[in-house]
Amino acid sequence: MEVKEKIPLQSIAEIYQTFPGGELMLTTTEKFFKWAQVSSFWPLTFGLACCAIEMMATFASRFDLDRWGMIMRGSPRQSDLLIISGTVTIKMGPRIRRLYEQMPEPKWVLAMGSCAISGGIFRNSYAVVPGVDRIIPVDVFVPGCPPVPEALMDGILKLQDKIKNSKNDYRKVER
Amino acid sequence: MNLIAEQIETYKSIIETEGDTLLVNMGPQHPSTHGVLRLVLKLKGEEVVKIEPVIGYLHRGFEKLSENLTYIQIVPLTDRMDYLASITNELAYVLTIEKALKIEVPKKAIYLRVLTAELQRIVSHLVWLGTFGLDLGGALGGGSTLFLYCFREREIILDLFEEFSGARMMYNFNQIGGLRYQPPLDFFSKLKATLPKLKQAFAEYEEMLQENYVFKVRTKNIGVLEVSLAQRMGASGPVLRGSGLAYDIRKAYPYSGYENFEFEIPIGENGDCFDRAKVRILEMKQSLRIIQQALKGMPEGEVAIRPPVRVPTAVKVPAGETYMHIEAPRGDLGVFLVSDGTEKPYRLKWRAPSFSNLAVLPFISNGHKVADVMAILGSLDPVFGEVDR
Amino acid sequence: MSWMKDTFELTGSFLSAFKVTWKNLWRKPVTISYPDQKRVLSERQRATFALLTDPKTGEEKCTGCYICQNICPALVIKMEKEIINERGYAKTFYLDLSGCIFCELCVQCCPQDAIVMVRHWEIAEIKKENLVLDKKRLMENQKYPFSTIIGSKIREMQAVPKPPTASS
Amino acid sequence: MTIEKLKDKIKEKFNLDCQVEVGLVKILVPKESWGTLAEFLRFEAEFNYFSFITAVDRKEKFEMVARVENLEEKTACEFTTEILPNETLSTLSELWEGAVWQEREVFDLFGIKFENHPDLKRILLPEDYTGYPLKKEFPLDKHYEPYR
Repeated sequence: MEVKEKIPLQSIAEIYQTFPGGELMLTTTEKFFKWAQVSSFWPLTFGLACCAIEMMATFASRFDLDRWGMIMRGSPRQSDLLIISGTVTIKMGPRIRRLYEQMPEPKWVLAMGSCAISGGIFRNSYAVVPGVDRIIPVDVFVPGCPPVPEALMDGILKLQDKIKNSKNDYRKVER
Repeated sequence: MNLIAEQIETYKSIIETEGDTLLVNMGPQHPSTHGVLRLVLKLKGEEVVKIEPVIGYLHRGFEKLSENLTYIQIVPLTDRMDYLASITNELAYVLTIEKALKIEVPKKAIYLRVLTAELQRIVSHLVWLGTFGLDLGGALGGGSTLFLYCFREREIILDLFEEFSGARMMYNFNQIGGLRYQPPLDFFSKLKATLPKLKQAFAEYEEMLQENYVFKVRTKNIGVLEVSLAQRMGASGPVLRGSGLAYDIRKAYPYSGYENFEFEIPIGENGDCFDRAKVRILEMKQSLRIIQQALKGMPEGEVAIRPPVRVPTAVKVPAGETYMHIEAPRGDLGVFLVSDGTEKPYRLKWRAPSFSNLAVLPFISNGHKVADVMAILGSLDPVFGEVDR
Repeated sequence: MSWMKDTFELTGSFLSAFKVTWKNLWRKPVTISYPDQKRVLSERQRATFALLTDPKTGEEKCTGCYICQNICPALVIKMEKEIINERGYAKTFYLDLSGCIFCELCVQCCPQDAIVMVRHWEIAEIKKENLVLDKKRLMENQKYPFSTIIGSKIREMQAVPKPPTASS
Repeated sequence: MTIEKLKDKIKEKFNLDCQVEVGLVKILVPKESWGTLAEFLRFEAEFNYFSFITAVDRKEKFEMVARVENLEEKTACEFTTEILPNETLSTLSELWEGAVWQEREVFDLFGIKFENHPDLKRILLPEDYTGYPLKKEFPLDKHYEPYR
């Protein structure tokens, strides 16, 4: 196809027509989507134990995660980040799995505190799941008992870095 | 994952009709269930006919775990029980062991224990007030505004705790025979500087509470609990005092030097949500009073008895049974210790106030609207680390 | 005319609530914008751990006495001992941060002041196995500021406090 | 009713010896008179406040401890009985409503059954859990199949 000369370009559609090959433009949107995902996590309002209080404190006035575009959502259907804040017991385990499955893709999980990561001091107990990563895949581990708000925010920053640098943007979930 | 499939099968009762009543499941993930509580509500229209709390979603096996840990190692474990008021848990446990061992702790340790326990009571009630504002949704200054105010005030006290012990929530600084360390040198002056701020904040909250029409409509005559029922249920703390009985273990069975302090026991009249809220807010003011007295009379000296080693790694409690109860922010927190003369307890039973207080819920919420259930639950103030243990 | 009374009261209560909002509007913000601005952490902050070396001789202080392993309620410390020149050393030392509850018991009972807590909170990890601190990483953590609570100081900290001297 | 008076009355009515501490009476009851003693404490001695009921596993037998209090007079009573593992005990929930959940907890963790209990089922652990964890023979780290 020959390129016509000296056409005054008036609209974007006309610019497209000047490209060789047709009327479509393909570009990478991955970066744009990642930027959008990273700058507004919507975590689920979901507290389990002690760490939930510290998570609430992180969302409250002193540390204020609204600055990062993070708003608590009450329903798993509207949220894309699950903060496991506390001990996962065998009675709660299936419910967490269900909540995770109810969340739309893409979704991330942050394990906050020793109990969520490995069961912590309760890992030998008869009623505790030793680590939430036995139930659902976890992206970031934030140790602490409970982690101070700075540690939680550091975990979120590391999760942002992980998403920005990841090759494939959608995780394959084992069902 | 066979079990999960099974669990989902049993979980099918999300909505199921039965005659003209409706069975609705609420929780364990619900923004206003204060943690992991599941409520099965039987509704007739908007009215609650029957309500059944399902607990145990945070059962971590404290009592079994503590049979396998030594007396020293249990102290950090107790912090995780009522996680809004860690110090009172430590205090209850440590006082039990000291009662069994017949240890007297230095006077400064006693005063510091009172001081920290009362600060902890304020912190705990502030979290309650913030979440209660969320539960009522819009009353008392509007939505999450009160939550933000309360957490702002809470941070002031948590900073003090952090200077004292290095941790924000799980302190682990009571030890058998005293405290682990002295407060930093500028602790008392900083505390004195914050007291007027807190006083002003509490006055603001009280003013809002007494004048706010929406708050009164949402809480007055909602969830009325009679004194006799409260006693038979074993309800304690602000729930019992809201019903009009002036019973406070700090006065009734003084422990850890509470007989030296002057304070009043605020009580309610009807036993509704408004009274329970009022009692808690007035209690915060009384706590401030105790803190001021403790600051005034703070003696000089050591904070721990001198055991032969730095951190006593093995404490042996003589065989026998010991019971000790203290007034935690949520009520009558008891520790029942059965020891057999070894380093580990034979049986350690926690009498959790939230457990008994939450059991009241089915009795007082019948006939109210669904939205009021949240107000009633919020006014009972359960903490699930303690309910389930 | 009860509705008028109700409306009147309702308006009044809203106004009184907004009075509080108005007052708070002019207060200084308490928010700390974290990555740019950091909160001053207390001197006794409990964060991650470090194993110390003696600054004079450069030897490690840990003698492998198993006290911290035995007192840990969460059972996160695992170590092995070896003896070189009639002095014990920790051959391996693993501290599993994923299960640690930061109760500080190991620090307080250490007779050699070998293990301390450092004031460094940025310890989140993408991979779970990176949370296990081995001896090398614990030694590297020495570069962060230490918490003031050290095993041998506990006795002093329980005694009557001394006013700060000019040197400190 | 003062502590001394209570002690005499229990001696007269049930022929039981009490151990008296400050503001506290400790009674060891045979299993048969558990219910009648509770009734006496509730209605005549007016111990209205139900504190707790729990069990202690003594390997060949269970020791049941209940504590009730009189808040106005600041007196308390701990009454204890001993039962064999397969025996049942009459419930206290008809006298104190607070015992409903507490006895469910004891059933959940120890497997002790209560007669005439309105709603005896597991409370803390999942309904399909097997075993009673606070028994001494139950291992602490008993693996729950899907998660370990």
